[in-house]
Amino acid sequence: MSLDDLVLGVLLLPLAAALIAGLGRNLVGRTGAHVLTILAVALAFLASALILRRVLADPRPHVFTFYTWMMSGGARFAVGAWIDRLSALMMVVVTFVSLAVHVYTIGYMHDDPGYARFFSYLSLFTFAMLLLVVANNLLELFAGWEGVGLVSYLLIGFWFERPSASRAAVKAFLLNRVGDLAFLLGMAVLFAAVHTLSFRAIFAAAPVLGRTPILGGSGGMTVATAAALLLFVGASAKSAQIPLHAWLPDSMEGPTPISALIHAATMVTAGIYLVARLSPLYVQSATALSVVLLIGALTAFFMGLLGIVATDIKRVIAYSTISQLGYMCAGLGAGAFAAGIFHLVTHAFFKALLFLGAGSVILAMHHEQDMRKMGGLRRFMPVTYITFLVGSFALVAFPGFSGFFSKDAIIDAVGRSPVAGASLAHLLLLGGVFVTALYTFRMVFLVFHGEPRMDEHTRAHLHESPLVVTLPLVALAIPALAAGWVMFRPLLGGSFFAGVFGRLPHGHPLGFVSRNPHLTPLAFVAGAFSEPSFWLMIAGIATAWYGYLYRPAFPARAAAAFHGLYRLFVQKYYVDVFYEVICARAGWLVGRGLSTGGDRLLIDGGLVNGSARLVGAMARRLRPVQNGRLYRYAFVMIAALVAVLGYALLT
Amino acid sequence: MPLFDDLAVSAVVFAIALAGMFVNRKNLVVLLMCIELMLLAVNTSFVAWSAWWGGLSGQVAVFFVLTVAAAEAAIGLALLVVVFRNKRSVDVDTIDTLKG
Amino acid sequence: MTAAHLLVEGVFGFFATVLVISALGVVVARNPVHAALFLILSFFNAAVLWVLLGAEFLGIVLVLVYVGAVMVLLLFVVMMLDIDLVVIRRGFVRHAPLAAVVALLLAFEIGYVFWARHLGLVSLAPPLRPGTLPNTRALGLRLYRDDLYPFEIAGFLLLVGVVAAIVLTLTHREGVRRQDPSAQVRVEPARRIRLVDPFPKGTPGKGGEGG
Amino acid sequence: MLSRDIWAAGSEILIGAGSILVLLFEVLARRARPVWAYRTALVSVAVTVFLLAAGSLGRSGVFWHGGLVNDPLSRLLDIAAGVATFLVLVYSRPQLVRHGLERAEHYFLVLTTLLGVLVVDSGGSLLTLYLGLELLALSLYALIAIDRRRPLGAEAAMKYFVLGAMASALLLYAFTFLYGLAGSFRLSVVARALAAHPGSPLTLAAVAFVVVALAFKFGAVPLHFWVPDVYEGAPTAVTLLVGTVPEIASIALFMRLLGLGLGAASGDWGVLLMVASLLSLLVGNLLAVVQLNVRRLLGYSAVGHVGFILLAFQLGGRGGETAAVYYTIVYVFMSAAAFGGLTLLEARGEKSTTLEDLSGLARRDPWMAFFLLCALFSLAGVPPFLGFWAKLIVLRRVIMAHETGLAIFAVVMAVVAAYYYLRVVKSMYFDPPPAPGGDGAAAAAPVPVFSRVWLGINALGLLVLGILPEGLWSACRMAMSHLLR
Repeated sequence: MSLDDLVLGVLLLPLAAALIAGLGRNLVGRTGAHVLTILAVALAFLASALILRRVLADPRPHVFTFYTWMMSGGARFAVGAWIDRLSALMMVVVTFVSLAVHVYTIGYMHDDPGYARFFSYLSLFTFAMLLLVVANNLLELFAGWEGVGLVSYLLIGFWFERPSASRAAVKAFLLNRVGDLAFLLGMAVLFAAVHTLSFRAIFAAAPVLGRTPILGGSGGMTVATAAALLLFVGASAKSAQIPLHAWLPDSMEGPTPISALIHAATMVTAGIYLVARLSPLYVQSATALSVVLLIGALTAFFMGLLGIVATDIKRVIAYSTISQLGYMCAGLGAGAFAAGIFHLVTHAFFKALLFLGAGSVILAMHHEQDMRKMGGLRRFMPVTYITFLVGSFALVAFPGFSGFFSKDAIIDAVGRSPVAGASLAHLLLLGGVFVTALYTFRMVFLVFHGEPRMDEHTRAHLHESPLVVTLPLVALAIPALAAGWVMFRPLLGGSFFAGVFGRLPHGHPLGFVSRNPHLTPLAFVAGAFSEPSFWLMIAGIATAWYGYLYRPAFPARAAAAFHGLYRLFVQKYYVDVFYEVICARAGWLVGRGLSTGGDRLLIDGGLVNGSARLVGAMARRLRPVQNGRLYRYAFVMIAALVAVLGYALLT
Repeated sequence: MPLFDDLAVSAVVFAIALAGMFVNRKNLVVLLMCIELMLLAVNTSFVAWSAWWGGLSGQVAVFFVLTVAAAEAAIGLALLVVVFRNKRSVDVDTIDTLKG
Repeated sequence: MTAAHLLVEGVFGFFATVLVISALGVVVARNPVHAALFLILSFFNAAVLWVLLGAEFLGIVLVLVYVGAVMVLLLFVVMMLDIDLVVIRRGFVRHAPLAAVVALLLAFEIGYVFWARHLGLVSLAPPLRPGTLPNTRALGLRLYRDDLYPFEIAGFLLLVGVVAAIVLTLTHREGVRRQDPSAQVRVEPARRIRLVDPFPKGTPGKGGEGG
Repeated sequence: MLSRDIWAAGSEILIGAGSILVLLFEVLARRARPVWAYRTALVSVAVTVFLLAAGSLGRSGVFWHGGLVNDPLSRLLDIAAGVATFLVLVYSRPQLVRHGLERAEHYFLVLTTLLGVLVVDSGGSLLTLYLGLELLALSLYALIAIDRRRPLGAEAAMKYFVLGAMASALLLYAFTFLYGLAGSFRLSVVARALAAHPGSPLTLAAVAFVVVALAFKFGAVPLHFWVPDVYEGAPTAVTLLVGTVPEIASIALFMRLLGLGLGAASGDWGVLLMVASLLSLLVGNLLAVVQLNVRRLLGYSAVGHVGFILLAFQLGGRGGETAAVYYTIVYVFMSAAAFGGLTLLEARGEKSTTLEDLSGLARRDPWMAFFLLCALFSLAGVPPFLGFWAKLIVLRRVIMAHETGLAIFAVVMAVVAAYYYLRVVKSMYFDPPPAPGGDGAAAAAPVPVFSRVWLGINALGLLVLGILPEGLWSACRMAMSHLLR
C-alpha cells in the first residue's frame, strides 16, 4: 500500500466509524457502536505505526494533496498531508491514546444512555485530531483545530442537564474562540505576506519574513513575529496557557474521566504541536520565542501551585496537565523543539495513565471525586495503585521513569538557551519541579494511603475495577515506565528529528541534551542525582509525606504516650511547622491566593467576566440612545448629515 | 443669477423642513407635511437645474417625484390612521414602545 | 437691466419670500390645520417659481393635481382624525434654538456648495437657453417614449400606494352593502333573473270577479 | 428595438405580471382563497429564477435609454433576491395561515418588494434607482403594518416610514446635485462628469447626502435606529422579508451608485463609510449582547453584519466590492434560515420572541433546533459554515489593504458576536424548556413538510456551501468582472 493510501485510511476510518455510530446508532446498536469505532481506531493505529516505520526509513517529508479546495484566483487551499517524523510520531501517539480511551469507555460509560453517541464523538475527535496532525497547510490544520474544539464542546456539555457542565462548555468555547480568532488573524498575516498557506511556502519564506517589517512600514515588528505571536495566542488557548487556561479545569465537568483525558492528554497538545510544526517560522523571531518561553515557564510554576490546593482528584490532574504543558511550551520557546515534543509524547502516556487511574478510583468510589473522602485505597485496588504510582513517578520526573528524560531535557535546554528570559524561566521550571512533586504525592498519599475516610457504604463496596479498566492501565504503565529509555537516544540524540525543526540562528545545538551527543540514557540517569532538580523533587515528595501522611496521625499519639519526649517532638514539630508554614502552607497560601486572587479574580473575573462586564457596561451606556422617540432618531440622522457634509466640504 | 437664487430658496426650504422633522415633538401629521415640504424643495431644485441645462430631464424627474410623493402620502396617511386607531392619538411621544 | 428683468426679479423675490415664510409656518404653526394651509400656500408659491423658470406645465400640475388632490387628502385626514386642535406644543420653545442652529448650518453648507459651484461656472458653463423651454408635448414625448420604463415603475408605485392604503385602512363593517366584483363575475343567468309568479297557484282570486 | 428592450426587462415584467395576477385572484375569485395567490406568487418567482439562471433573461447590455442595465452582477443579484423571496414565501405561509393573517395583498406586496429589488439591481439611471427603491420601501411600509391589530407593527411602520421618507428626500437632493453636475440621470454620464470635475463642492455635497441616505437604507450606524425597532415590531413573517431581500437592493444600490456612479469620488466616500462601518460593528454588536428579544437581537446583529459589509466596501476598488457583494449574499441566506426558523416555530404555535421562548427547543423539535443552530453558527462565522468564508474573505481584503488595525477591531467584534449567537444556541440546547404552560397542549401543530424541507435545504446549504465555497465565490468574482453602467 502506498503511503498516501495509508494516510487516507488513518483519516477516514475514524470518520466513517463516527458517522455510522452517530447517525446510524439505532442500526448498529450499542455493541455495534463500540466494536466499529474500536476496530476503526485500532486499524488507524496500525496504519500509523506502518507510516512511522516508512518515514524512519526515509526521513524526507512526504507531501500529498488529496483534494484542492479552491477559492478561485489567488487563494488556493488544499486538503493534503505532510508526513514526516514529527507528524508520524504524533499520529501514533494520538491513535494509541485514543484506542486506550475507546476500550476504557466500554467499562466506564456502561450505564449511560448516550453510549453510542459518546463513541461517535470519540471517533470524531480522533479524526479531527489526526486531520490537524497530518495537515500540510495552515487552513487544513485550522479545520482540524476547529473540529477538535467543536467535539470538545460537545463532550464537555455531554451531560447538559448539569448547569455547571453547560456553563463550562460555553466557557471553553468562548476562550477557545478568542484563540481561534487570533489564529485566524495570524493566518491572515501570513497569507497577506506569502499569498498561500501551505507549509512548504511558509517555511521557504520564513527567513524573508523574519526581516520584513509588518504593515510595509519600517516599524519594529516583523511579519514573522506578528504571525508567530498571533498563532501562539491561538495555541495558548488550546493548550491552556496563562492567561487563557481557565477553561481546562472547568472542563473536568465532562463525563469522568474520558473527556478529561481527551482534553488533557491529547487535544491540548495541539497548541504544542502547532508551534513545533511551525518551528521554522518561530526561530525567525526572537521575540516570539521569548514570549513562548516565559508564558510556558510561568504556567508551569503557577498552575502547579494551584494543584496543591485542589481537592477534586480530576482537578489536581488538570492543573498538573496545564503545568506540564507549560514545560513543553518552555522547551519550545527555548528552541529545544525535540525536547518539547519528547515531553509531549511521554506526558501523553503517563497522563493518560493517571487519568484512567483516577477514573478507576472514582468508579470505585461511586463517583466521589473529593480526595478528602478517600484514603487507604491501596489495599482495595492494588493494580490501580501500582500503575498510578508508576504514573506519578513519571510525572515528578523520578530518574528512570519516562517523564524524567523529557522534563530534565527541557530544564537542561532552557538553562542553556540563548533566548531572552531563559534564566528566569529556568528558575521557574526548577521551582516547578518541587511543586510538581508536592501536589503529585499529596494526591497519592491522600487517595491511596492513610486511613480510609469514606462512608461505610462506599467502603463496603470497594473493589478493584473490572478488566476493561485495569487492562488499559497496565498497557499504559509500560510506556510510562519504559518509553524514556527507548526514545531518549533517537529523539534527543539528534538523528530522528533531523531536518524537521527550524534551528536557532548561530547554530545553537539545542536539539541535543548535552554537549555530548553520544550520551546514553543510563549516563543521563546517573548524572541526574547530582542535579538540583532531583533534590528539589525529593524535597517535594518529602514535604508531601510530612504534610499529608506522616503528620496528621502523629501529634495525637505522641502527645498521649510519650509525655517526656513531647518537648523533643515539639521541637521537631517546630521543624514540622516550619515546613508546613514555609513550604506546604506557604505554597498552599500562595496557591489559594492565586486561585482566588489570580485565577478567579484576574482570569475569571478580570478577563472573562470583566470583558463581558465591559461589553455590558458599554452596551448599557449606548442603549438609552435608542429611546424609541422618532425625533431623537431624526435628529441623529440630521446631525450625521450636517457633520458629514461639513467634513466633506472642509477637507 | 436665477440659478443660484432658485437653488438657494430650495436649500432654505429643505433646511427648514429637515429641522421641522425633529423640532416637532407633538404631531405626526406635521412630520408628514415636512416630508412633503422636503420633496417640494427637491423639485424646485430639479426645475431650476433643468432650466439651466435647458433640457427636459429635470422636469421629467419632477413628474416621477410627484408620483412617488403622492403614493407616499397615501401610505403615510394610511399609517397615520392605523396608528390613530391603535393609540387614539397622533402624538409623536406616544409611539415609543419599541426601544432599547 | 431691462424692466422685464426687474419685474421678473421682483416677482421672484416676492414669491420666494412668501415660500420661505410659509415653509416656516408649516413648522411652527400650533394648529395642524394651519400647518396644512401653510403647506398649501408654499406649494402655490413654488408653482409660481416653477412657472418663472419656464416649467409652466409642471406648475399647473402642481397646483391642480397635487394641491388639489394630495393636500386636500391631507387636510381631510387631519380633520377626520379629530385631533385636539389646541394642543400647546410642549418643548417646542426649548428645542427651537437647536433646530434653528441646525437648519442654519445646513442651509449655510448647501449654500456654500452652490456659491462655490457658481464661481466655477465658467469652467463647465453650458449655454443658458431660456428660449427652448419645454412645452407639454415635448414633455409627453419624453415621458411616454424615452422614459417608458421608469413610467411603468411609477405606475406600479401608485398601485402599491392604492393597495397599501386599502389594506391598512379598509374595514368591513357588517350590514353595509358594497360591491363584490367576484360575485358579479361568477353570476349565472339562472340566478340573475328570478322569475316570480305574482299569482302562485292556490291563492285566491285572479282578477276580481270571483265571489 | 422595443422588443429587445422588453426582453431585457423580462424578469421585472414576469414578477410584475405575477403580482397583478395575484391581485386579480383576490378580486375576481375571492372564493378561491389566498392559497391561489400564494401559488401564483411562488410559481412566478420560481419561473423567473429559473429563466434567469438558465440565462434566458437579462441579456447583457444597456436598455431603455439607459434606464436598465443588465450585466452579470444584476443577474446574480436578481437570482439571489428571487431565491430569497421564494424562501420567504415558503417560510411565511404556515405562520400567516396559523395566525389568520393570510391574504392575497400580503403576497402582492411581497412580489412588489421583489420587483423593487429587481429594478434597483439593474438600475442604469438615477431615476430608475430611485423609483425601484421607493417601490421596495413603500411595499415594506405597508407590510410592516399589515397586521392592524398589532400596535407594535403600526408604530414600527410609522417610524420606518417617516425616517425612510426623509432618507429618500436626502437621496433625491443628492440627485439634484448630480443632475446639476452632469445634466443627465444616466449613471455613465454622471460618472464621466464626476471624473471631469474632481473635488468640486457639488460632488462632495452629493457624496455626503448619498452616503447618509444609503447608510440609512442599509441600516448602518448612526442611521440604524429603525432596524431593531422594525425587526421587533413587524409581524414575524414580515421581519423575515425585511431581514433578507432588501439587503440585496442595498448592496446593489451601493454598487451602482457609489461603485459605478460615484466611483471617481471613492476617496471621499471611503472615509465616511469606514467610520460608519466601525460604528456599526461597535454599536450593533454591543447592543445585541444586552437584548433578550431574539428578533431585536438579530436586528442589532444585522447592523453588525452591515459593518462588515461596509468594511469591505469602503476599501474601494473591485476587490473590496466583490467581498462586500459576496458577504451580502451569504448574509441574506443565513438571515433567511435564522428568521425562517423563527417563523416556522411560530407556525408550530410556539412563541419565538424572547430567548426564554426558545429554551429547550432541542428537545421539543431537534431538527428545527439543528437548522437554527446551523444558521446561528454560520452567522457567528464558525468554520466550516458559509459565514466563515464571508468573514475570512472580507478580513483578507482588509489586511491586504494594510488596514490591520481595522481587521483586529472587526475580529474583536466578531468575538462579541459569537458570544450572543452562542447564547441563543445555549438556550436552545442547554436550558430547560419553559414550564408547561396552559397553551402547551394546543401548541404542537405540525409544520407543513414543504416548508420544513426548504428550511433544511437552506440551513444545510450553509454547511455544504461552506465545505464547497468555490462556486458562489467564483460566481461573485465573475459577476464583478464584467460590470456595465
